[in-house]
Amino acid sequence: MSQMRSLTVAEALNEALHEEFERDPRTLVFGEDIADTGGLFGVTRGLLDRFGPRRVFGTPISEQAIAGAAVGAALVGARPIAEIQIMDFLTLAMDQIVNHAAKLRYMTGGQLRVPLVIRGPVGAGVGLAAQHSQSLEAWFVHIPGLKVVMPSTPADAKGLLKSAIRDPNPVIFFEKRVLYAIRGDVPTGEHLVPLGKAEVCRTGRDVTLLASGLSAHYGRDAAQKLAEQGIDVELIDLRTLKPLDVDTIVASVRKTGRVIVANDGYRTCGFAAELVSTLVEEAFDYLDAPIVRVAGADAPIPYAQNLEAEVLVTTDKLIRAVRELVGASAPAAVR
Amino acid sequence: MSQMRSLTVAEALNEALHEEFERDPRTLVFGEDIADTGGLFGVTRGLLDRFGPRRVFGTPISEQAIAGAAVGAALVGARPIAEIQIMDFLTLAMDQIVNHAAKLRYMTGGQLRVPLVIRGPVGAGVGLAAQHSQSLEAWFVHIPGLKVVMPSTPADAKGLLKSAIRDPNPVIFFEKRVLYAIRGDVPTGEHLVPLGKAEVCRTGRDVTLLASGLSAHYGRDAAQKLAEQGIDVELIDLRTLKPLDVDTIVASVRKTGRVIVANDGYRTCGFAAELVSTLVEEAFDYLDAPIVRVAGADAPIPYAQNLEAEVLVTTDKLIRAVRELVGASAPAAVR
Amino acid sequence: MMSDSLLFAHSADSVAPSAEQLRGLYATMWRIRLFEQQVLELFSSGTVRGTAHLYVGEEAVATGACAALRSTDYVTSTHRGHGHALAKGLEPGPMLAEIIGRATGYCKGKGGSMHVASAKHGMLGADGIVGGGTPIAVGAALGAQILGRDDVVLCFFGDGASNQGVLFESLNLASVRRLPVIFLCENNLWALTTPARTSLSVPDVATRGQAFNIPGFVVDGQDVLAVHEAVSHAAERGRAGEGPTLLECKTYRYHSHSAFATREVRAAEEIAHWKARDPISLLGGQLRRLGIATEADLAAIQAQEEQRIRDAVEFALHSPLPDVAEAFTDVLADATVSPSSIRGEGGEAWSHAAQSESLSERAGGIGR
Amino acid sequence: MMSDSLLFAHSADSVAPSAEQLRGLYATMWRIRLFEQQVLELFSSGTVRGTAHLYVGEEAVATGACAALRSTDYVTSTHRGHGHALAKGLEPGPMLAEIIGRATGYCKGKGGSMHVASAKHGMLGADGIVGGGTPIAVGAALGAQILGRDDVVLCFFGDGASNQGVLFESLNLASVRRLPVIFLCENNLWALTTPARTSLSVPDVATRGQAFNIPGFVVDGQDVLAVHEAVSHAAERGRAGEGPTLLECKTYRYHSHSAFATREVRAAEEIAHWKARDPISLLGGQLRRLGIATEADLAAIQAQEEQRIRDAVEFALHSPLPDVAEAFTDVLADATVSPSSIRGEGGEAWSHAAQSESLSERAGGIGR
Ligand SMILES: Cc1ncc(C[n+]2csc(CCOP(=O)(O)OP(=O)(O)O)c2C)c(N)n1
Ligand SMILES: Cc1ncc(C[n+]2csc(CCOP(=O)(O)OP(=O)(O)O)c2C)c(N)n1
Ligand SMILES: [Mg+2]
Ligand SMILES: [Mg+2]
Repeated sequence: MSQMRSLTVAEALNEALHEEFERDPRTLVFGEDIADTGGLFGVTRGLLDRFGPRRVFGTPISEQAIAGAAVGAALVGARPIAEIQIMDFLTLAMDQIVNHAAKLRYMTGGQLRVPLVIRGPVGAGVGLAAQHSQSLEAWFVHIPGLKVVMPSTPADAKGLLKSAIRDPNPVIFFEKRVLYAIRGDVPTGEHLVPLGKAEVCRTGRDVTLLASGLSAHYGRDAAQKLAEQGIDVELIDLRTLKPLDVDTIVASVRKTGRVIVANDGYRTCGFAAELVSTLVEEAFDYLDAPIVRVAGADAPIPYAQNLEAEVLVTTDKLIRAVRELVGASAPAAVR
Repeated sequence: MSQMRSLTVAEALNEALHEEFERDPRTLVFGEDIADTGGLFGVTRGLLDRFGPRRVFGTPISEQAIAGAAVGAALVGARPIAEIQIMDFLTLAMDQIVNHAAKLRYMTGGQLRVPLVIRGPVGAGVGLAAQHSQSLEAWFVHIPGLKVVMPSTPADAKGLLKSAIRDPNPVIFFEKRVLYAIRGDVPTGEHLVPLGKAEVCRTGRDVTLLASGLSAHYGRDAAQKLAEQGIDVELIDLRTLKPLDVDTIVASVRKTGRVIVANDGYRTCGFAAELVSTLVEEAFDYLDAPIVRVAGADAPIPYAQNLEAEVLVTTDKLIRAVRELVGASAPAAVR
Repeated sequence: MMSDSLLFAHSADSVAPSAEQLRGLYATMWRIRLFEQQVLELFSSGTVRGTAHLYVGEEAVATGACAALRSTDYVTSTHRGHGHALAKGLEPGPMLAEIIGRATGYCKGKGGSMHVASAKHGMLGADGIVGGGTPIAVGAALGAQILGRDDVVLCFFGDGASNQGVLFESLNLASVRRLPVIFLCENNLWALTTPARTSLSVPDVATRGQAFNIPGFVVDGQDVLAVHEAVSHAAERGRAGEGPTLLECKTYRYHSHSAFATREVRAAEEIAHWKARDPISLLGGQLRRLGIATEADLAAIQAQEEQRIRDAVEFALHSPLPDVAEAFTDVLADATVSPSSIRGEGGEAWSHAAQSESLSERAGGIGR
Repeated sequence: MMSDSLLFAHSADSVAPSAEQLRGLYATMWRIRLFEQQVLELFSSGTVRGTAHLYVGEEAVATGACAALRSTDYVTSTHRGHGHALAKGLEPGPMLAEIIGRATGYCKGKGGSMHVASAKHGMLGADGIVGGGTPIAVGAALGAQILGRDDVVLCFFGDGASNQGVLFESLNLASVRRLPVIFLCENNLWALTTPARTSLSVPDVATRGQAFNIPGFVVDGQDVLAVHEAVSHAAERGRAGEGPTLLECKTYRYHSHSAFATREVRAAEEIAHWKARDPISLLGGQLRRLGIATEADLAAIQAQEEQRIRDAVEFALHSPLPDVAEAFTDVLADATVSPSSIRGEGGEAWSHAAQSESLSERAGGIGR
């Protein structure tokens, strides 16, 4: 096994970029404020000095062109990584991502491929209100031709980003903003986490908790507290939202019969709904109770702290949902 | 009751516009090619002559500005209706719709409101391939602050569009392209179909089929054929996708215990998934079998006719799904 | 049509402000500056969450521009919107309350710094999306036109926003529809850590007017009178049906990008250079030279604004948090349709009484 | 930098085509026209589904432009892309097969008229999204730069696309990065049923180059030699590191917008006016006057192209439908990661052999 060091998520992502830039001269990265300063969160730090202004450069504030330029660079054989400064601004780049990146391979009968990564910070909790806090991953999971990744730990951040860069497909890579600063052990050098593989973080027999990104952390906390209360949670960190690791989650649900799905996005028509539907199709006969969604509220994210807390997924909400699910037999809808 | 005349969906929509323009001088409509020619499908025909070039005008090809201009006009008290020539091009307008139209009321603590309608043709089946055939309604259903409507009959088209124009919220109004030419009886004059109310088109005891737009038609055909085979389908045309008429669908499912949800969008993380999840939460104990999604395939829409048929919802696929569901007890995933 | 430098020379003109108005401009600039200093303090102490983009150094732009408008005219703003709001007449108290997330804020604490709006002031909202307000300004002008009003719309955006595609669509649409929109670029030389010179392909944003048949002018953004005059003329053009104008005000922010992104990447000399032409000092000097105000008068104005801001802080800090139930209100407006309603421009355009309190307050403005 | 009319006078120049090349241009224009006439027939008979946007009348633009490129250069195209593709060297047979949805089409019948592409020809695809190809062109130039190549990218777009925000972002980005992109606007005066004069705020799209520090030129789009010369110079500029060029070719389509949207809203006189300067006749006349081809030579070229198109029809109509399983292939490329792979620019950039058949065919092009 490789050696470990303690890194933050931001540092781990940065290390992944440095390694991949060293390995593959076709890589380039661009986005707003990413060169001289290394980006708002330091994820691209040091790349400019090491790999020069052709491969590492800041762009005008032009999200459509950023996404589209990534598509074009990918088509001719480069390996572009585009940073979207805050993932809410993906709203400006949907056409290039959805009508171009995701479809060009298919529309051209497999002639073209679009190996690109679009990455950036996502999520709420820091008082940036409705236009800087959304978790819109469900939109991308909906679109055939894309892969969607959301790491929760520094090690996964590194391993998944490296895999995403090498993937021959367009990958949308969501980095939970409030996790950038958390620390964890990260293997030095080559460390790849395959896309499409979930991780069973904790085995348990009472309830399966499906989570990703921030909610995987909350899930860990919740599971620990619930263990003290005698409730044994199996926690699965999905890591890749698309393609989904159906085998792993179905195996778990067959064992526990009860499921909580956690997702930070708006509840209605969100990613959690896909998990519910997949399990209804793949494991209905094993379900002892309705699957419960613990998701973002169906409201924009408010600014005031006390309001923001109301609409977000929290450890407490997860604990409450698990307890209700284990205790009760009536459908439990947690908001 | 008002008198009836036979109109096509396009004519019914056009009548709704004429009536609302007559009623409310704050209305205006704009979009690409909508004035002189009345739009690609004739929905805005005659409005220019009758209401003049201030209230009815063609725009440059600028979907972001079209959507944003609708937002601005709504904010100051006008009642804009913006046509998106083909709803796939909404990919270009997501920021204005999602970060502005949907949120401005909330972000301003209720000070502003955004009474607008964004409407246009949607859907596949006519050989326009991957960038002109998508059913992306799930994206909008996901977003708090929006309403999402999809009529299936001429009468509903008229009544829902009139309600949408009067609604004080932003409404995304999806018109199934292949339905524009179908005919049906439409009440003359004032005819309002409330947003948020589904219609039970056919009562039945064996299976509930939830559909909307084109799939409501296929559902009708399927129900008829299945009736001949002794299977009694309850067909519900949702009409409004958001807000969802949960009461009507839950009541039906409590009766039948078996559900098929039909939706033209990509299957994964689509609108069908929301229906499944809602029913799992609201009617789990009444479900005798897994809910089955009959949805668009997880692939871009191909051009060639034989390929396109593979990825779309069809009457046959609905029939097959119902038969499997009624006959079998094992989870049935229909693609 | 295009001039690379000042267009509106300080000619004797009907739009020139009176002595009282000049003192008012001075007061407004101080109000903005003092307000922003408070915001920074409150951010540092943890009372302001998230971030806040300070307007210090750019006061002449918002102040001169909004003073050239009628109160019924509209403003669309940016992430750096405090100055625009105060200049448009919003009260410091409820603004600060908004920025610290209190129930008495303009938006009940739900918007915060990046979303301050006031319907009754025609302030259509700060905007967290760079460039996002530009088509909304065009739409507001369209809407006003439909409603038979001669309002103009002042649309602020930055040098960074000058590269957003939606701005160009907005310029083009406003031009072909000859709409009364004043596109006002606040070119403060930087977009976050990016210097305009590396991302803007031309030296002057004003140049870009020509691509849309819109007259474009560079304005000295530190000179409140120059801004006032330029916007006055643009508003006149708009009201006369001559269409949009593009004004580029060259200005500078004294603080780093935001209270959150504080890394300073700008050369100390550059900052010093701009501070030497401080807009408040500039106007103060002019007022003294013209005999419109003495040093003591100026000090009194400043003191009065200091008091106003102290009161605002007091008000805001003593305001209650929003009720947690507010997290779920205002998502949708109540849609009880009254089918037999409106005919003509009549009063009940906003008939849903419960929702229109703040709107109906503003006679003749939003909500008609 | 900006000239309102022809910039590249027909000066004696190294880029002037040889006699053989001139006959080649003539042949290509015929190929395009005859091809399109076939497409229209096949649409009318129901063999082409959906729609098809014919290039008839505009042949000089694609023909002159692509002839000025190297085969390794790239093209991004539009919904009206058949002419671009044929001019870039794609074969009529597999193109027509694509347009009627057959397995032998360039895209296996999955793309159809609006998505014809050929990796090995550097044809990055027609595009159903108006303006959608423009940032992709910028990206292709960026990518080529990273890969150490001196390829240029020719980016076609229409007068209607000239109002899409993404175009402006693309122009700006290409300008600040000095990328070798040739932005070529085919101004055929109409966007669907909308005349450019009502939606384009300036008479000439070329004017807009100035807003991005990009030289912009109006070119006679009916004169294949003028187009060839303009694009040759733009390509030279690009390869020399001088950045993008904006060329506006004034041209006209003879048919209505598309095979689907056939309503004719244009005045008969306008159509007649343009047909009087038919690009094929124009070049034919020049060739005869210059003694490069006799009437008989020209007829022979035309006959040869007629035969080629007949063969293409034959090929396409006798091609099989795609296997229905193809509906579900090519959604994702196989992602079997080989961790210990590439170092340096080496050969296995596209190491996933199974997927790179069509790419590897093109030595030195895509896929390097
Ligand atoms: C669409 C979008 N992209 C990026 C950002 C992040 N961002 C916020 S402010 C800013 C710089 C804006 O520069 P400018 O327009 O010059 O305004 P200034 O801050 O200088 O007033 C950036 C990049 C954003 N908020 N919205
Ligand atoms: C984003 C987008 N908006 C609208 C359309 C519908 N549409 C297809 S072609 C066209 C006109 C394009 O005009 P122009 O760019 O001048 O090209 P031309 O057809 O004249 O070659 C329109 C509006 C589209 N395909 N994509
Ligand atoms: Mg700036
Ligand atoms: Mg055109």
